[in-house]
Amino acid sequence: MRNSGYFSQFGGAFIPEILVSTFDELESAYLEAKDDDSFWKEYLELMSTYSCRATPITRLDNLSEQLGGASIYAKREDLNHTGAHKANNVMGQGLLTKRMGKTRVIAETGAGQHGVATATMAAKFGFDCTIYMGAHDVARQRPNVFWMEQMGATVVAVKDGSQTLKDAINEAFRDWVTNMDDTHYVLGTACGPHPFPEMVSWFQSIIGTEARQQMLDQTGKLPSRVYACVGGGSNAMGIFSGFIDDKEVELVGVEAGGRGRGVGGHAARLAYDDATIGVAQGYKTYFLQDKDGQMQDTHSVSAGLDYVGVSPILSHYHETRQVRFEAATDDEVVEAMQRTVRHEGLIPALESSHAFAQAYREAPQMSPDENILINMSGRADKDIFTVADAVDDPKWRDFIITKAAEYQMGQNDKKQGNGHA
Amino acid sequence: MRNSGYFSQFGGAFIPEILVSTFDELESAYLEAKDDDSFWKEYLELMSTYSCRATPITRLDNLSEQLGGASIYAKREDLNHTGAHKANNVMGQGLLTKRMGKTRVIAETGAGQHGVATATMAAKFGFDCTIYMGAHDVARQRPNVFWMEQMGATVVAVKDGSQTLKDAINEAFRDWVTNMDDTHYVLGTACGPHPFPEMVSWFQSIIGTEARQQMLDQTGKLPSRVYACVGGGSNAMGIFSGFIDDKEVELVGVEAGGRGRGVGGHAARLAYDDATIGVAQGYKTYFLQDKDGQMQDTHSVSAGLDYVGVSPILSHYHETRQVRFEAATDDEVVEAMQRTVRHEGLIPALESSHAFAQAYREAPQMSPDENILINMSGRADKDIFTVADAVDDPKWRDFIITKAAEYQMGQNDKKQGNGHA
Amino acid sequence: MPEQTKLELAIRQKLQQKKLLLMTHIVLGYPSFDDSLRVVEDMVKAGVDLMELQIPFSEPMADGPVILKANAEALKAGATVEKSLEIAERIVSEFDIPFLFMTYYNILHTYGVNEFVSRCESIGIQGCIIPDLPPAEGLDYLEAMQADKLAPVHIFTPNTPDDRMRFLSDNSAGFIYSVARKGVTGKETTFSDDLSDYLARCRANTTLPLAVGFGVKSREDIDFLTGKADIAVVGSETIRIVEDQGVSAVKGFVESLVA
Amino acid sequence: MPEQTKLELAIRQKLQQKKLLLMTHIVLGYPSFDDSLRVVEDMVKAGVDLMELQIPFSEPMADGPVILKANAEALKAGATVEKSLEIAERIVSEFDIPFLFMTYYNILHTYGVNEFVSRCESIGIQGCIIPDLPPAEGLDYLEAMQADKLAPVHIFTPNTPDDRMRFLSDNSAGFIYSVARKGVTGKETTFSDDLSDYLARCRANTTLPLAVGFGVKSREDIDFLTGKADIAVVGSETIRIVEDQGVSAVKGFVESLVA
Ligand SMILES: Cc1ncc(COP(=O)(O)O)c(C=O)c1O
Ligand SMILES: Cc1ncc(COP(=O)(O)O)c(C=O)c1O
Repeated sequence: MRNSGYFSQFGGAFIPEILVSTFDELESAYLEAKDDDSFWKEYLELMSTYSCRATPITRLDNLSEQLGGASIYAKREDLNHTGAHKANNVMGQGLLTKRMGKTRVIAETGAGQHGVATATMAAKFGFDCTIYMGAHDVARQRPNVFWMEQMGATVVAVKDGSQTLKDAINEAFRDWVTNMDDTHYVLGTACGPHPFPEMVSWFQSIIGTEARQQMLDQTGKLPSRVYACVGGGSNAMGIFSGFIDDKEVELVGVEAGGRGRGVGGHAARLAYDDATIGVAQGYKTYFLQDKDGQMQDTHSVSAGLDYVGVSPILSHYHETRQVRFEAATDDEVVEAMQRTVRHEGLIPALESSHAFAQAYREAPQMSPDENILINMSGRADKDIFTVADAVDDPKWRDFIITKAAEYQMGQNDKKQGNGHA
Repeated sequence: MRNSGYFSQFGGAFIPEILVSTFDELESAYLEAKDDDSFWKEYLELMSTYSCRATPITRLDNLSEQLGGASIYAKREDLNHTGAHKANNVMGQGLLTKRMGKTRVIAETGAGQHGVATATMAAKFGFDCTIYMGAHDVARQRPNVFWMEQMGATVVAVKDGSQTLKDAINEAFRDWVTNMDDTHYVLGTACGPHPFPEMVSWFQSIIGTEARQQMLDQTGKLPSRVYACVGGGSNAMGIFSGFIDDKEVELVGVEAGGRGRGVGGHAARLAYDDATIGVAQGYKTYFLQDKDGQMQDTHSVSAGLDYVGVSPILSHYHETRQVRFEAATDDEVVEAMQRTVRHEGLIPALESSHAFAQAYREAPQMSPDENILINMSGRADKDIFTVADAVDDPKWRDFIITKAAEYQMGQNDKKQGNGHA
Repeated sequence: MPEQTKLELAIRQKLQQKKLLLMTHIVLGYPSFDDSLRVVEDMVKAGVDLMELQIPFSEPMADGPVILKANAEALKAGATVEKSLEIAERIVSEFDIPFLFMTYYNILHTYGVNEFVSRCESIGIQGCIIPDLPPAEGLDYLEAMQADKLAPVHIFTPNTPDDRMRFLSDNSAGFIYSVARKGVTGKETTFSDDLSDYLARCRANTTLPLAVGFGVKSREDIDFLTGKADIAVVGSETIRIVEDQGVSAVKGFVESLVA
Repeated sequence: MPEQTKLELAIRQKLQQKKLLLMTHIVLGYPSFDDSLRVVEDMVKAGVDLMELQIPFSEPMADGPVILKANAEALKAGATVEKSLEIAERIVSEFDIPFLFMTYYNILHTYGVNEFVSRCESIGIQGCIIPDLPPAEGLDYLEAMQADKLAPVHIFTPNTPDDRMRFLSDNSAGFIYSVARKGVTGKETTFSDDLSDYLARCRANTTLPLAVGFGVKSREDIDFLTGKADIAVVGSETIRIVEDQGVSAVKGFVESLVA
């Protein structure tokens, strides 16, 4: 009787029987790849030629000075191809898919970031690709859907449940239980049944390995604290893994505080007290659920953190106190994003801006000879619709209204058989 | 009598008398920086920590195979911070601005790419920043304007002339002749009065220097041909400079063929026969002008190539035949972009896609043991409005129309005093 | 699971009279608890031999669109675990066929596994099908079920190797639920020679009665299964009928199957 | 430029009668060629001493919004270089004051520098102001102008060092055009002590008559310049008046300045 993939009481593989052999196959492939030095070499090679790894660390000169206290550094995952750390995981799973001889990939996506990354990987590797995305998210995130479709992916709008990320995950599993023979499910974060949490963390550990060395090279010492936002937990696991054995480094996971405490208004599973331990989507962790175990609606300004569960490995680190969890509210996050854009010329994704918000809150209390490191998990420029709404820009609204009027005119023109000049 | 900055008959500095000492100061600062090894070291340091230089070269595995013939490589300037090669120039001029003790920067922008890059640099260096942008372009490129404004830049919509790039350049000069004491004009391409063509090319030479070494490291030899799109000419100068002394490497500049030959339908100054030598915007080169020397309207699907003039250094290389010039039409370019997205997971800017189009046309006729290199000057994901129009995506139009309707409803809501949930 | 459960006994007795039993499935609280009661009544009257009562869950990952939607609607209409248990208690007391619970593990986990199993026992539920709980993850559950002599039913699939079938069978009681094809509930299955071979393999790897589900929806399907399995499971199709033709149409449909 | 030009002679003669001459500026073809003719007539009648005739160019980088717009409108209305030359020819033949061309270098370059200068000579234009052509870039132009005894006028600015002023003066004839402040045409200038110092510096670095422009627009400005310069240049203000009040208002405005 196999019972693996536990981190204290969290994790496991609560999967339909039909996927058992698929998971066995995946676990073997993963363990073999992990044992095979040439696999990691191939992965590094791919990431350094197709994306731009090693991504740099950047000192935030202006904000370090303005805030006083610790010097602030950012690990620049935003510079990855497709604009976020998601690329690391996806390319790794792409190599694994090839190794398993599969020819099709599927994935869930919330904000669209993981969907775009997976569609990109599929185009690169020549895989067929289907992306499941909540119908709500499809409507909100058309730019990402547009690019996925341009990459040749089929984007399925999931109309079940809350029509967001968790429903897309369920739907991806439903595809998988039908097509497991030729299909690999590229789960997008360090959640889901074993071996996903561990495997995704492994691919993302490239962040932490690089960042630790870079901090030593550039500052001569380890940072006092490392901040990462926590959606499913993959970027956090990625950067934390580099420092988890360094007792002197405090690790801080920042969740979506949304509109503040109280179920339904946020997505903070560990920082607030609203989540309880449960089992869903194939694994055991803290979930935002009701007394019956039904999953509850969550809220965050950032679609990528707006999720009911959290990596079982992070739940474990929460219990062992190896990671401190905090939450940043929507307002704090938008403020932190705008400040970073304005004073550093960096555009952190709203997700990443959670980590910035917490770092900005803590840095002034620290000593000037301390350094802190923020994982800038992605860039926001692709999320302009969300960001423009978050900062409530009237010029943007006018632009969209004008553009829409043009399209409506254009459609009339076309109906009348006129081309445009 | 100083008469410098000529490349055969092209170049010069046709500037208003009031700017003469400003240009003298700039030229001195540039020449001193060029002589000062520590300057370039600081530049490399900045580009490797703030952006992700060296940017990689990526082999286009799928298209090399599909097209047959030469192996195709792309130099990944799209991975730069802010998404294009423009960052190289802007950061270099930022360092120079600091060196000259100036506290304000101005720039022209067409598509918005250079404006965003300059606003970013200004945020990073703490400079005041004003961006001049044709009113037409402001209307079309709101996403870029949005980010410039978030960075703290003032964006001035230029309502003169054709309300596009060349008018923005004129307007930037008008600002400069008033504010030269504290202001540096960050020209965005290898055009304009001496020393801009040479200086911008110098900063961009980082592309070619890296790329030459990378091709040698990764393929063991030099590429047979190097392709770059040509707007003002900075990305082309950047990559060509690495290979200009290599007789065996053919350099191919690809201009905007737009709707094809005939004044007004394109922006091909060197590949077609519609341009003549003239003097405008401070320098002598080929311009698309009428018999009187009045500048003519140009057209391209890509705003960044849609310009009447071209780098005097490229006009020189045209005459010396060191660079071959070709043009790709709008249709060919959109097709090349879609093909690259679909089969490689890379999203070249419409500008860069000109180079891809030409390379795809030529690769099949070449031998399989030849390699060719394309400068992927930028990424297109920020230009989604343009790209979605170029590929004529009906779902995108529906999305914008729906979004506009939401905004209009929201405005009504706000008028009635209701917030949104 | 050494001992024979009450459920297995009941099945074996019925099999003396009929070659192929019929098991149906409903989602408790869909479209309402009153309707659930009525559908059960109709089904029992129409001659159904045993029934799965699904306690709705917000994330039914192994279910297809029809049952998925029924879960969501039941929850939206206010279904809770407690109400589901109460209606189940009433059903069990009113109708004299074996009933099983079908639900996802989080319902048990949140309720408390031991408490949930005790409650099943006290209600008179004879077994449970928990599709996201492989034996390796469900030791507590298996122990509790065994202690109360209830039947934990596990699933065989066409992807399940022989040794895994035997392992599952060793951890099951009552019967084995054999799914006729890959995929989620409610999609088409081709009843073919391949299927016959697969069912023979299932038989070879368990001594428990064999139920076959996923896609059974006509008299022909039933005929095909006769002799190859012990129980035909009709799941999504009855819910689809409720959805399309209303609660009153279920009886006629079930009668057409058992006719 | 060793020889005295006809232009300088004419200026020096006029300066015998008046302490400060007035030079105005129009854009040929704005709003139309007929209007150009009429404005010139009005200006001459009102007592203007010399005039700049601007040949419109699509990229007037040194001009401010008012003149810029006039250039664009003239071109839009169909102004060409040939038509500009023809109307200039008519103007020169009808009115007995010195006229200069103001335009950008590309107009000359495209026309052919020598051909352009010859044409000036044959028309009777006495000098040219080409704001984007520093002497270092304009050797052909300077030679051709000298050959035809025409006056290439260069510009002094508050940013121009003494040695550069002398160099510019050495390459100029007719007069020196001294701009009163940084910036493009048509913006406010503060006529102040700084300005007096600057004009004294201009004087010290050239023996040519001194014209002062950029921002002159009232009787007070004229009074301030009297004694410090030889020519007051009124540029954008007349065009602004045409734009705001129509062609017929120009005369009154110019009269108010010379009154
Ligand atoms: C930029 C960015 N950061 C963070 C996240 C959150 O995911 P995770 O916690 O797995 O890193 C996402 C998810 O979409 C993302 O796009
Ligand atoms: C991505 C990209 N490529 C190319 C260009 C053209 O400029 P240049 O010819 O100076 O490289 C632009 C200009 O905006 C651009 O944004």
